[in-house]
Amino acid sequence: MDEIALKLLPLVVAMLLGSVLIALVETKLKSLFAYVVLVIIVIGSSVPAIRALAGHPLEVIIKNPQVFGDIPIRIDALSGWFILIINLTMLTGGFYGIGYLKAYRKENTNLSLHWILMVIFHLSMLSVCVIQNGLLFLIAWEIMSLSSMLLVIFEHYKPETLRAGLNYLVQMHLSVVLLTLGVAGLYLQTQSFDFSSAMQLDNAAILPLFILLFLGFAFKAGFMLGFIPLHTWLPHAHPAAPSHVSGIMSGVMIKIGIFGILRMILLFPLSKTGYLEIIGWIILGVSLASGLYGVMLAIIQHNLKKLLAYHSIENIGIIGMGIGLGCIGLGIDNPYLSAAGFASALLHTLNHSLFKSSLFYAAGNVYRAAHTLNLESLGGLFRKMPHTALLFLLSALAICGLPPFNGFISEFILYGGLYQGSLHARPVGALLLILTILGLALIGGLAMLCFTKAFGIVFLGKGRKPLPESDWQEGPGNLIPLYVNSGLILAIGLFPATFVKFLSAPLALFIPNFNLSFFNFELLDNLQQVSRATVGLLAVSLIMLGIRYIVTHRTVQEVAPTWGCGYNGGAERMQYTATSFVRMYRKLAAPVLLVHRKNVEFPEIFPHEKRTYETHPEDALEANLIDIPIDLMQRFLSFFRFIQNGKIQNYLLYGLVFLFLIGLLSWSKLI
Amino acid sequence: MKAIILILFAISLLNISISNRLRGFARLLTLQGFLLFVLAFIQLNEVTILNLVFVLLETLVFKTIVLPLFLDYVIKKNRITRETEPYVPYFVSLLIVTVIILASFIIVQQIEGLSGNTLFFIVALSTIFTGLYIIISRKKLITHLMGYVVVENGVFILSLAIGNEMPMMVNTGILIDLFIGVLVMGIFVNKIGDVFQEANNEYLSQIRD
Amino acid sequence: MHGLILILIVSLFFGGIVVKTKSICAGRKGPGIFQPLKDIWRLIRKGAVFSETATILTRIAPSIYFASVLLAVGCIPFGNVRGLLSFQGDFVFFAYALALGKFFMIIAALDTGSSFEGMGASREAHFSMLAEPAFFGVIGSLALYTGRTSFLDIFTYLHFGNYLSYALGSVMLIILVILTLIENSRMPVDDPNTHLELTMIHEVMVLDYSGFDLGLIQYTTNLKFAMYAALMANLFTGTLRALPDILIFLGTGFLLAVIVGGVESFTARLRMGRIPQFAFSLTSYALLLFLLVLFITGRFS
Amino acid sequence: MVFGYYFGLALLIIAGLVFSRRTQGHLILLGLFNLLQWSLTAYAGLHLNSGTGFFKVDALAVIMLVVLSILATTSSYHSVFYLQHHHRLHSTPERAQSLYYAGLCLLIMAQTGAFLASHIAVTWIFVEITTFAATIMIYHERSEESIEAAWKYLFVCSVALTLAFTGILFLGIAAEEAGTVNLFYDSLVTHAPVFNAFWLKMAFLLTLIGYSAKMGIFPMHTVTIDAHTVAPPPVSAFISTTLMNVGFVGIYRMYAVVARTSSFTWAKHVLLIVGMLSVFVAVVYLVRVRHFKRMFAYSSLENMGLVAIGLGVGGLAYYAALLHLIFHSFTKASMFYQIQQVHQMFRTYVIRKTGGYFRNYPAGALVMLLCFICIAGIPPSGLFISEFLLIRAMLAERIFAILVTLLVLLTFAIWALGKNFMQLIFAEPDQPIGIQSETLNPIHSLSQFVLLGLVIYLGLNPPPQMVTLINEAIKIIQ
Repeated sequence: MDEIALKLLPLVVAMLLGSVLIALVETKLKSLFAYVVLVIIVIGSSVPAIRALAGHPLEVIIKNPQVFGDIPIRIDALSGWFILIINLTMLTGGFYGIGYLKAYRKENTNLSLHWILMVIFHLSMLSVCVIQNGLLFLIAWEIMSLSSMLLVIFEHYKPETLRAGLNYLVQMHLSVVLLTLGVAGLYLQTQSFDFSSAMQLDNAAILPLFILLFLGFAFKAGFMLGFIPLHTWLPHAHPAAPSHVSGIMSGVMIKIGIFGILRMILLFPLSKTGYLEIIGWIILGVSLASGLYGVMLAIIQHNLKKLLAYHSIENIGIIGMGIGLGCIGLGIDNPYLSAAGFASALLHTLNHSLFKSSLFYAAGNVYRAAHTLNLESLGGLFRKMPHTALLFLLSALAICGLPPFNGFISEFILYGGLYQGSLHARPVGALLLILTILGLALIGGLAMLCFTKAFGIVFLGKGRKPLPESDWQEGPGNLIPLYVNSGLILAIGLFPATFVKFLSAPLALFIPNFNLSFFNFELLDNLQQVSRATVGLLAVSLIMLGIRYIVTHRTVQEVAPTWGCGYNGGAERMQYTATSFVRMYRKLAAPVLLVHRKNVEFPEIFPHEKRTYETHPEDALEANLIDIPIDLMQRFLSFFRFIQNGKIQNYLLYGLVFLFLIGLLSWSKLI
Repeated sequence: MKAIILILFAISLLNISISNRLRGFARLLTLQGFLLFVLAFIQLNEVTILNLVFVLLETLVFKTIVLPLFLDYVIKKNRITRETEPYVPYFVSLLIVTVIILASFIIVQQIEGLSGNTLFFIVALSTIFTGLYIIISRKKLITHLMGYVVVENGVFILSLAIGNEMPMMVNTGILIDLFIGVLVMGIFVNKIGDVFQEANNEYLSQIRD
Repeated sequence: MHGLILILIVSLFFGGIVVKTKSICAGRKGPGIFQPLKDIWRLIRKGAVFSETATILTRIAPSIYFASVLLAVGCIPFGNVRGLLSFQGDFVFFAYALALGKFFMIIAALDTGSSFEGMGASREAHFSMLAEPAFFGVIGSLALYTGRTSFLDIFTYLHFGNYLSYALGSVMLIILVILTLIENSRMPVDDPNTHLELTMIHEVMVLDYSGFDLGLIQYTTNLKFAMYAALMANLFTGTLRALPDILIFLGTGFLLAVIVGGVESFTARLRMGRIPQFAFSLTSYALLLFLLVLFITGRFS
Repeated sequence: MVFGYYFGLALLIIAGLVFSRRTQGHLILLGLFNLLQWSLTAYAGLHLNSGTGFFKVDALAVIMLVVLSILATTSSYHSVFYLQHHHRLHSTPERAQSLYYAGLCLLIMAQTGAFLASHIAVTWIFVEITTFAATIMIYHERSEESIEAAWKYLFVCSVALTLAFTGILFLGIAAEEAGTVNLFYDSLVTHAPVFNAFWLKMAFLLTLIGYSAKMGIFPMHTVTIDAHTVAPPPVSAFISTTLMNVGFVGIYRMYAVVARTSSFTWAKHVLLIVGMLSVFVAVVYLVRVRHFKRMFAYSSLENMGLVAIGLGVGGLAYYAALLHLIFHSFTKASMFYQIQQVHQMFRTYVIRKTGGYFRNYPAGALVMLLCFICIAGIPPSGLFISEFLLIRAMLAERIFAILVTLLVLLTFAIWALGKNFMQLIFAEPDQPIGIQSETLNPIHSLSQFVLLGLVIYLGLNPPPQMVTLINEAIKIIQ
């Protein structure tokens, strides 16, 4: 056990002790103390991660002969990158959590459980990135899902939160089942739990195991694989969770699914099987579908957090496209393509965790101020919380991939890769790639529609319903995480080359003979130009604002009611609402979407009560691919209700019937 | 000689299936107990005093004298009405018992390599299955108890068929267990009798899902 | 650098020519070519009235809109001289910069809280979303044809191949013209001089603007027109030297203005329900173009 | 002769318990009995594979004895609290308390006898005694329901055991044809290949059906579920764990006899069918159960189904089955001990009427949460390790169809368990809670923390002795 391991062990033990102490600290200091524990974990884990990214990975073997065999702890560049993302989001999430949970000061036990789970959740995510022993990986994976489920049901007195938590638990269990099958199959082939043993897998076994593990990880990532809806837990779990938890979960826990897929692509000798290119195409197609599906459903949602949750599916689609492109590049061994693909995937994981978590924190502020997230009853919040509004706008721009921000950079690299691919691929490949480009552009457009609606309806215009009196104020507690994230978003947007340089180490893992100079020449120089463009955009707009100020500050500026064609009754109810804003889209996308409309018509000529019109967006895939099979199974199970009906005669009859049945079966040689 | 007794035993089975009065049922049980005694007496060739006393005690005393008295006591104490109230009409249960006897006959024929006493097996198997059938098809609690005794008689015949191999001590240990079972059940029927006026099965199915 | 100056010049007189052609078609003399420019100059010096519900966003949106279009213009090369910004994949930056401008205009429209502007914003968002993939399709087919992925390289290598590239160029021209009409919401998509707020798209979004901001927005629309004209011109300049390039640039700008004016005079506005099909048909044209290119480059063996 | 002393002393203590009236007397005798039990286990542990007359100590017996002793001490510990609490509410007569304690000790003694027996009929006798002992304790609350449950349990178990006895007789017939005389397990195992296949199959089938009433798997599982519902929590903790182990040992030893013969694959298929049917029936009722103890009973049925599947699959699955049995005993026992405190708080076992347990009694809620994690086989718990080994064995045996249906059924089970546990721990109760949580001092939950800690610790890195013991026990079959 070399000295690094000695250093690791006390860290883990100290953290577990720390988390126990949280329960004892009295309420006011509890959140702060827990945050200090989190910070210590962040520091402790970032050091090896940065050293791994800088090029020398860490490997520790722990012996446990009976159950696990030897447990390798490896921190290589890929896990280093993901550890940094986790730590960053945990820092901002934890800080925001302190502010957010002030309102729950009176529920002491609930708070201490919450913060202990937060520490366990953080530790389990780090261990998932680090552990390379199959069985222990499964245990860490499940602890992660379990602790996140318990974090989600923080407001457990609401029945729908419990239902969402339970739905989430079962879906995560399915993910573990798939992973268990994969690991068990792996063990059968190679007699050892060590992931790196997957190298000697023989050809026949690679594909089924890869598919099993891929499905398991895709569950957590929230892919929508055509007829296998793995994403349905996202839109239920996120609205139910408190904002800082949903921020952390969608910011980083989904990425652990992506990490799993990347780790598998790294470990499984797919190139040996020759299927790598086809797998790449499948992943690309699937991610495009889930990207489109995610954003198409996000647009028609009424609940702000549900909208953001569906949007996470879209961004996972974009990351998936990067991975798919990378695999295709590896398949036809075109280094530029694979570098572009994996670089865009890795960078987009960082970008998404930045802007998605700040969007959720902003949604948390909205919830604190308006006690509701229903878009139909929000509006005009800009006055009440200008900082949050502007930072929400900044993240919304970033998520749509618009230039001066980080979303644009990863999509730019992806576009570069897709175009490069279409140049060299076979005709059919070129056609498919162009279709992906068109899809990606359409996703960009749809994202813009979705976020103009979200930002415009929530923050601008007049309030659609009177705001409940709430003593919540915009303070440093709930703004600093947003500012930190926005600062990073802008920094990556303006100076992409410095950040993409970090990616060279993880990329070297993926691309076999990866020469750094090629990477610098092709990708980094181009990004230098891009940074000149984005900086130019920012400079020009600032100059224009300066000119505008010089020209207009002397002229008279008056304020008057909005132009209403002469109608000057209150405009609150005349404003465009969220549903009306996307009505044209809903008509266009009607076949894909499932929207229930309740329409109360005027019963008689002179109507007494008012006419109401309600729409409830449903997830079409979830409705008929999950709900219908479940209640079919339910009905099938209820046929067998008669067994335990209390009569002694029947109880004895079952014994005889069983005897007779087995006699018949063995007589007819069936058994 | 053994064959005649076994045939008599089979006839008593048929009568049990159509006995509509509890008293008739109890008297048939006594007959079965007596037949068992004669059968055991003939079957046991190595007659040691201990064995003889034990078998005598077990069949003659318990099955033919103590058990019927105990059953009458329970019937009188709980004022159980005399009908055996089966779910299935008597005629049909008669058919079923005959089918059971035929079936066990066919099964025993199927198995080759039986050392001579095939009739023992036929009667034993049919007694066990008839006993189970009676339990399943009767509503009243007391008939369950009686059905259980019939099953026990079947087991006793089976153990006689191969009795001399089984060490006597183990064999008797088992039979004692069965008798204790019957006694405890009888006590329970009394307890149930006190709580539920009419001790049949409608009351006894509250615990269900 | 002089590509940028040329586009600015074209943008100055573009609005005037469109109004001129429309008035000539209607048999009127119509105002001078530089009349729109004078209006803009008047607006810039006037004071402004802002709606009470408007926030700071309404004030900064037009400037960012203008800045983004300016940056997009900077990307366009002039003949074989590189534009202000030229790098691999600069057309992605071009499209997304325009999208940034649009984003700000849409939320600025929603800011005033009036139902008309909401309607305009919603329509603007939908049509630009539907039209955007077309641009990428066109550029994709160009890139496939020339094997390069930046504006400058595409346009310079466009005409190396055989004469077919000019046929290709003309098909692309038609798509780009329709794209211009949709992006700037001219006649087939929206009637600029209608007075009924319910039918407007672009004009209703700027209903509550006045003074400097309104002037800036109007100038930016002209600038966008000039930008698309420059893009079309690049299709044909190929490897010619500087002087004919300038002529071609100014010529295409003039020609585009005449076409826009003509279309506005002779066609009626499409029904609101048919516009999405019209916008999305562009994307299918682009796909068709791509297949054509695949066929031309003989990759379809 | 050690066993003779044990049984003699045990019977003496039981007699003392029946006749003594004072509660201190009961406590002393109970303590004495536990001491006796632990000393026997220690003796058995040290003298592996020794034994005279009808009793022999082998690896399987030692494992089961250790589990039995641990749960005996915890059960008697909780029975004392239960009787005090019950006495305060219903002022149960002295006689009922002494009968309860006597029944408990009789049950423990009978189970020890069943584990150690080396003759097939001796096992049967002790199992019959366990039925009587269990019936006494089920009948403890003297309510209408307890009479019904006790009667049913007694009657159906007796009929089932009679079927088991006919199985033994068939085995006797088979032995007689093959010429051997005695029915000791060792001689049976050596002579089994010679037996007539039909009698052997019939014997195995009847023993399986007979002991299924005890082990709580498919054909005769119905009465054990009613028994759990009515019996006092410490007793149902005992019935649903160690009594099921007794049933398992009965079937396991018979399975060992069949293992060496040609009809072994037939027996494996029968066990697979029984296992799958039990899991299916368990899920049918888990999805719609309303009462906590019934839910625990059905979850026992499901876990015993998994054990039966483990036996049916073979190879690595034997190890998984035994591991599953041990961990299930500890988890299920701690669940029943904790439900005793839930009953003290909510006065009911109906799931819908409970809720807000976390807010009012965090220690208990934490135990319940750990119980849910362990019983559902969610990774940190040992049950996940055994299920993982089972999945690995099924993959090795290429039984994919059964594996997929099993996983689907287990997912439904987890959904149902999750729903009910979440209702208890987190949901809002619709009627105000009975007593304040002060009277529920966390000391009562201490035993559950120990048991659950054991399950998790033994799962992750089991001590070498335990692993060798289990492998020894498996050698009986291989």
